[in-house]
Amino acid sequence: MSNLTPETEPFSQGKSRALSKEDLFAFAKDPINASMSADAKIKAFTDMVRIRKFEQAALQSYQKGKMGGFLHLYIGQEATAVGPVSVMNENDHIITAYRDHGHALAVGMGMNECMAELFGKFTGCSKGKGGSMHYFAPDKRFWGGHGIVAGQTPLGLGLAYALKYKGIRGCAICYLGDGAVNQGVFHESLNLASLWDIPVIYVIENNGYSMGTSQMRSSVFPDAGLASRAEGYKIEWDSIHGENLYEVRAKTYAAIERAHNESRPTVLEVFTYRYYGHSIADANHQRYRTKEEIRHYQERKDPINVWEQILLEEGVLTKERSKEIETLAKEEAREAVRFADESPFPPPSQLLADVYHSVDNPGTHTNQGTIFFNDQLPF
Amino acid sequence: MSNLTPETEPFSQGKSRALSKEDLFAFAKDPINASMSADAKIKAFTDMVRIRKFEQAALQSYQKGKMGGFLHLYIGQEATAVGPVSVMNENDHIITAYRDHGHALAVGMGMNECMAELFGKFTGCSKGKGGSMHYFAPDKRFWGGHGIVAGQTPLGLGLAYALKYKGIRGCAICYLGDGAVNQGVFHESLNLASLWDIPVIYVIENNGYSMGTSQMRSSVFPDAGLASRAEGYKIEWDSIHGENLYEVRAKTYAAIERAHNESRPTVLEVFTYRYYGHSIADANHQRYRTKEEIRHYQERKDPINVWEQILLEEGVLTKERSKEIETLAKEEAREAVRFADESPFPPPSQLLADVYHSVDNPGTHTNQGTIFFNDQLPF
Amino acid sequence: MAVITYRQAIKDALAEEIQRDDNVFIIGEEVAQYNGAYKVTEGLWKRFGDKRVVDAPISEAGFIGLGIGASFLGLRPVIEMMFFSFVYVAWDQAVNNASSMRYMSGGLINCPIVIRGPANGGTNVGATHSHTPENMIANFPGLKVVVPATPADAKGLMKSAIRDNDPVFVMESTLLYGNEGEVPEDEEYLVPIGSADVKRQGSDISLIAHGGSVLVALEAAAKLKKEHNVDAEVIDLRSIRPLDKATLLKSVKKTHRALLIEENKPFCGVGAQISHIIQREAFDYLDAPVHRISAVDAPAFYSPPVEKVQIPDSQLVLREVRNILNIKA
Amino acid sequence: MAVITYRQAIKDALAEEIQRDDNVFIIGEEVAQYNGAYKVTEGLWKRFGDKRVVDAPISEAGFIGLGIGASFLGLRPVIEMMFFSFVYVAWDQAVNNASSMRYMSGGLINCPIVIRGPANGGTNVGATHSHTPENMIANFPGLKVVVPATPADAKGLMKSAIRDNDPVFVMESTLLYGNEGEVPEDEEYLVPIGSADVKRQGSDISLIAHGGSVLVALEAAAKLKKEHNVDAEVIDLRSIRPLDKATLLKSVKKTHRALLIEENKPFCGVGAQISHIIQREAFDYLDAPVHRISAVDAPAFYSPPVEKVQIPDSQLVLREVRNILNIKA
Ligand SMILES: Cc1ncc(C[n+]2csc(CCOP(=O)(O)OP(=O)(O)O)c2C)c(N)n1
Ligand SMILES: Cc1ncc(C[n+]2csc(CCOP(=O)(O)OP(=O)(O)O)c2C)c(N)n1
Ligand SMILES: [Mg+2]
Ligand SMILES: [Mg+2]
Repeated sequence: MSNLTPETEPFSQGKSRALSKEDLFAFAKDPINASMSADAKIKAFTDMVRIRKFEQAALQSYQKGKMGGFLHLYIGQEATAVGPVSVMNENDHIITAYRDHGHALAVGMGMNECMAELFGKFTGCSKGKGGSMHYFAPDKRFWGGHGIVAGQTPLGLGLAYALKYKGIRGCAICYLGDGAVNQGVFHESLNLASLWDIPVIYVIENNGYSMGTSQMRSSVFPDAGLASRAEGYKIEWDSIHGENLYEVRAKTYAAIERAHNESRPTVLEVFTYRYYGHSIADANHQRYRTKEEIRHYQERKDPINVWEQILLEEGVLTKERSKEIETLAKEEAREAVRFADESPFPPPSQLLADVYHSVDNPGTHTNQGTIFFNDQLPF
Repeated sequence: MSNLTPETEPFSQGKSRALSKEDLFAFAKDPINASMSADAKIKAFTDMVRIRKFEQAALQSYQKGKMGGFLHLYIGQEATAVGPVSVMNENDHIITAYRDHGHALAVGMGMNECMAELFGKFTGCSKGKGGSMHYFAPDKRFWGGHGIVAGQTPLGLGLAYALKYKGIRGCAICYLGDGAVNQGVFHESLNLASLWDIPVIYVIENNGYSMGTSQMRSSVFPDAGLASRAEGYKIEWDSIHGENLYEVRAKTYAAIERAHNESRPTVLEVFTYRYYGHSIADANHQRYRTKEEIRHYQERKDPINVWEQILLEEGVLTKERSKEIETLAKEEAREAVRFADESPFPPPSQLLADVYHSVDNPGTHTNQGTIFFNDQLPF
Repeated sequence: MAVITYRQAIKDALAEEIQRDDNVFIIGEEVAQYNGAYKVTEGLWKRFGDKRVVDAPISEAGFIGLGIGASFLGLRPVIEMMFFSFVYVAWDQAVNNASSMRYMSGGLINCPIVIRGPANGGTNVGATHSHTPENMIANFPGLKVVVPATPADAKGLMKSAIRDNDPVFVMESTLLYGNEGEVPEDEEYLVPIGSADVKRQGSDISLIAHGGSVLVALEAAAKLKKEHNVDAEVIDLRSIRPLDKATLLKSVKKTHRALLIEENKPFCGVGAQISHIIQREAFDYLDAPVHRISAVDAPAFYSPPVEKVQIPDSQLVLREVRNILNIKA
Repeated sequence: MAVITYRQAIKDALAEEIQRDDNVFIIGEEVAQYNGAYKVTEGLWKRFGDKRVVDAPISEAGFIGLGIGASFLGLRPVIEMMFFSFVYVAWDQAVNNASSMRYMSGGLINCPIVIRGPANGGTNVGATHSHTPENMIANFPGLKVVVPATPADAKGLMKSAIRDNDPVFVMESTLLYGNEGEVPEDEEYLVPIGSADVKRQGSDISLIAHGGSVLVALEAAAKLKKEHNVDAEVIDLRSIRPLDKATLLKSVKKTHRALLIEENKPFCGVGAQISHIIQREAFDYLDAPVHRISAVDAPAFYSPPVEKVQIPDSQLVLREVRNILNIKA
């Protein structure tokens, strides 16, 4: 099923050659891409640039001690979030793991609320309760942001299950990492998805590593890739060069149509790469991979550069416009940092809010009794 | 990899035709079978008969109210336990689920200790603490007897891991049901087994049902069978007609040799059938399957009849000898019931024994303090 | 009021709520075509069909997670655990995901699921199948736990649980399914979550229990009256979280003595928390320390006569009450 | 005695036991080539190689189960949970299989495994990552749970755990890894499992804690002395199961007052069990009810300043002690 040729061999992280011009435009004539307006192409470019600038600003702020916990950067993988979101319809939903900034901005969450969440501020998208790993925007059909590896995979199945149950023509796109395929619950989810014809699309973001463990050391790699395990469940699958937005869009859209028309699941494996460590805590990420490998991806397989190159070729984008977009994104990110900085922290009383719907909405239920059990509270 | 032809079609429970004489003897010339002595053949026959008689006696005793809890009968599947055990070497280990009477007797556990365990007697193999689902005989390299579906699959992996760790040329045969493949931990185990070259053999006993759910309703069935999911982990696999002891032995032995020589895992799927309900509690098992289907297996695919037929053909067995073996097995089972009946129940003080090694072996450790927390004891 | 079984009461609650709300559906192993391992859902598949009553493979983590995700979009899955012990293979989904989603999203997400099934020992199925995890589940802020002891409470609590907008664990007992009792037919009959019930009035000692232990307490109370003219008050917690502190403290302040009875294993069992609350908030009213009776602190024993000893019975309660009240046997 | 960190103390214990017993090996995520997410195993892979220090995929249920099965044949796996919260995806293996095997086999099987890793909040990683399940794990007869607070105890308890023939859960804290303290170099230095430690002598009140809360208690005790001339006795439980009842009861019988401090969520937390034991066995010695301080009863809050409030600190302890002793602030 996969069109991945030995030459492009994304299966061997770090050794794959850059895509040829033929490869890059191989999917340009695909209806979903042929019909893509210049504005839409610019927007996709802008979104990827905004994600990168947001995270670069977040990284700086982290280093200034503005936030706690983890910070997992998505830089290098931007097309994997922006591509699918750019072909989603109004009844399609999305859910991912803890490396969620890209997906959040792609669906339209604001830099301010996202940055404020990192800063643990009350103005954050989760009121400062979730942090970097736990962004949510149900109004944009974005369901997080999940910290437990593969914990989101049955949740994505459930979202799609609900759509089918309600007779809504839509699907759920559920992301997971190459390390997450080793959690059993993902396999349980695949079987259920196929057995019950659930319109869910699993996108394995194979960035070559789970923390310091190369993909080859964590999961047996079938010759056709991890996605090919889908055959054990009679699920359609495909593999994607993550640096080529056209390819990401075309193959994701094919899966969405399958979900909409046949209510069948799909497993997609996107070969991509993260430039930074697993998280900011992962300072020595050059111990388990070489500088050369990182540079290889940055120079020859960067999704933003590749897309810019394509749009320049097509005359849709100019160097000037590109610079301008970058400057604006930087501005927007700087502004978000200022907003986050100036926002207030949540009051301690927030500790007991949003635990129970029934506590937060007294009129709506018949619950009685004591539900919190501290002998005394510190605030 | 599978030699299963459309005609024998074990994939469609209940519609498969009886094996032809060619099929039956197809594996007779296989070295492991060609070298099988007449005594060994008779022993395999005797073991299968003993298992059946033991369980028939257990069923009667259950109906007389002699035991509590569950009783999962193995009747119809006997060759699946006896075949592999008959080709195991002295460093090969075995572990299974709760349908464990067949495996227990096959490895040489006595009918007395097994029957007494069902009766909850102190003379039982687990002192009456485990019951039907929890037989163990470490001295015979039999590690249970496990009630949580698929809970034994990583344990079997661990047994094999320990053998490899210690440099012992052996393997672990780990059984699971067709319903158990839907537990994620089995998939985690498959990946680990292949990734680390662990000499474990997973035997999926596909008897067509998990309780009242036909296999087709519980797990997506790849055209080549459930075992073919092993390909997603680059694990060798095969499928087996469970009524043909020669085939069970030959294919299991091939897997054992792979484990011994290459330290590689194998997944085997045995197509078999249980004549009784899931457990004795499953009284209406003719609601989810037809009398005809049950009769079909009893008449045309019974592993004991098929093996008897083969041995009669070969002149290794006579009708008289066969009858005699059956009579002796009946006798042995009746005696086991008597033994169980006359054995004492465990004293209540046994409640607090075998919980902790350190409690039961005071001299051997430095533990201090209180380890049991009842304010008062009923005995 | 009709006299029906605990099993029937739950079934009626499920049927009424499925009828009432299109978003309610049942999912679990053998719940549909097989009519349920313990026949709690008997007839519901026939009546409501594949969409509302769903047979699931043995993938508890998968279908509990599915239920949580589906609940984000407004569905109200009622997820059956054939045995509650099996929730352990899905523990992360059931307690971590279900309890954290609303909080981590700053209240943007709700998780209106029900996870129900039998959580009891005493049926000779061995250690791995006989867990009573209400204490552990109630440890998680974000979750609710109810444990009905009677048919009426089973129906009223199940209906409240299904209508609740938070995750509710309804812990039943295979040993209670066959018990009969009067149950209001009113389709709006709801037992509020978090309200305990004084199942027997008394002035001499408070027997506090939940689930099957409530019946043990009532049996003991009757014997106490008969044999020692002791009037025991029996409090059925009904709900573990939220907990009706007011009712149990009121009782203890009246009787000045409390004995907690549960099938939980003792260490950090529900009784430990109740004991702490009583001594903390009614210290000056206590004429004796709070006593507890729990299952004998060992894994569940298979052998029927021994497991019988392992689980609290009225004799043990009697013995302990005599002990508290210094009554010679 | 050398002054080393809590992290180094654990590492030394692991290295010494690997050296001492061929059956001991470490398995977990990133423990080998990456040197451990929290560097507890740093250098061990280089020193002992692939066989003794094993990097595992993200399959906790798989490799915990593997460890249990391997232990049947005499291996002594030391299984690292990168965060203890992740044991929830392997809960059935970790608590059900590990606790039941010896019992269900009538004593034929032993399960000498160690499951270790950090179990603490306070690091702003959110609700799903900040669990402290020592109360739940200790609920299972068949399991042992230790929670070292100092480098010396970390080393001595880890070595005892590895040599123990039962499953032992060693619950550490990322917030303690960097703390320094004197640790005996003796390779036979073992802290017996089940022995509490009086970390500070006092006569006015018993502060009972485990893990990181012990340091909070000591800090509070110093302030109490300074500000109110109150002599608090600080008991470090060190082991949750088995539990050193004798030592804590002795202390309470001396001070007549107890305050339990823990990072557990309150409902059925360890403090609930201790509170019950004290009021049950030292009732007549108590001049005041047993008080508890636990984490604020909500999922872990991300925002650093708020999570700081959520977890008990010495100020809160001070406030509560004043409250118990009726001291005006
Ligand atoms: C169940 C569980 N185990 C371990 C972890 C710790 N952990 C967080 S991310 C991660 C690596 C995941 O790698 P991958 O799935 O490839 O995603 P990526 O980080 O590459 O995006 C690990 C081990 C966790 N969060 N949950
Ligand atoms: C985790 C878990 N879920 C559910 C059960 C209840 N249960 C016991 S056996 C069984 C069916 C298993 O079927 P299969 O694996 O095909 O084995 P078979 O009974 O056919 O031998 C179920 C659902 C269980 N024991 N453990
Ligand atoms: Mg990855
Ligand atoms: Mg089966």
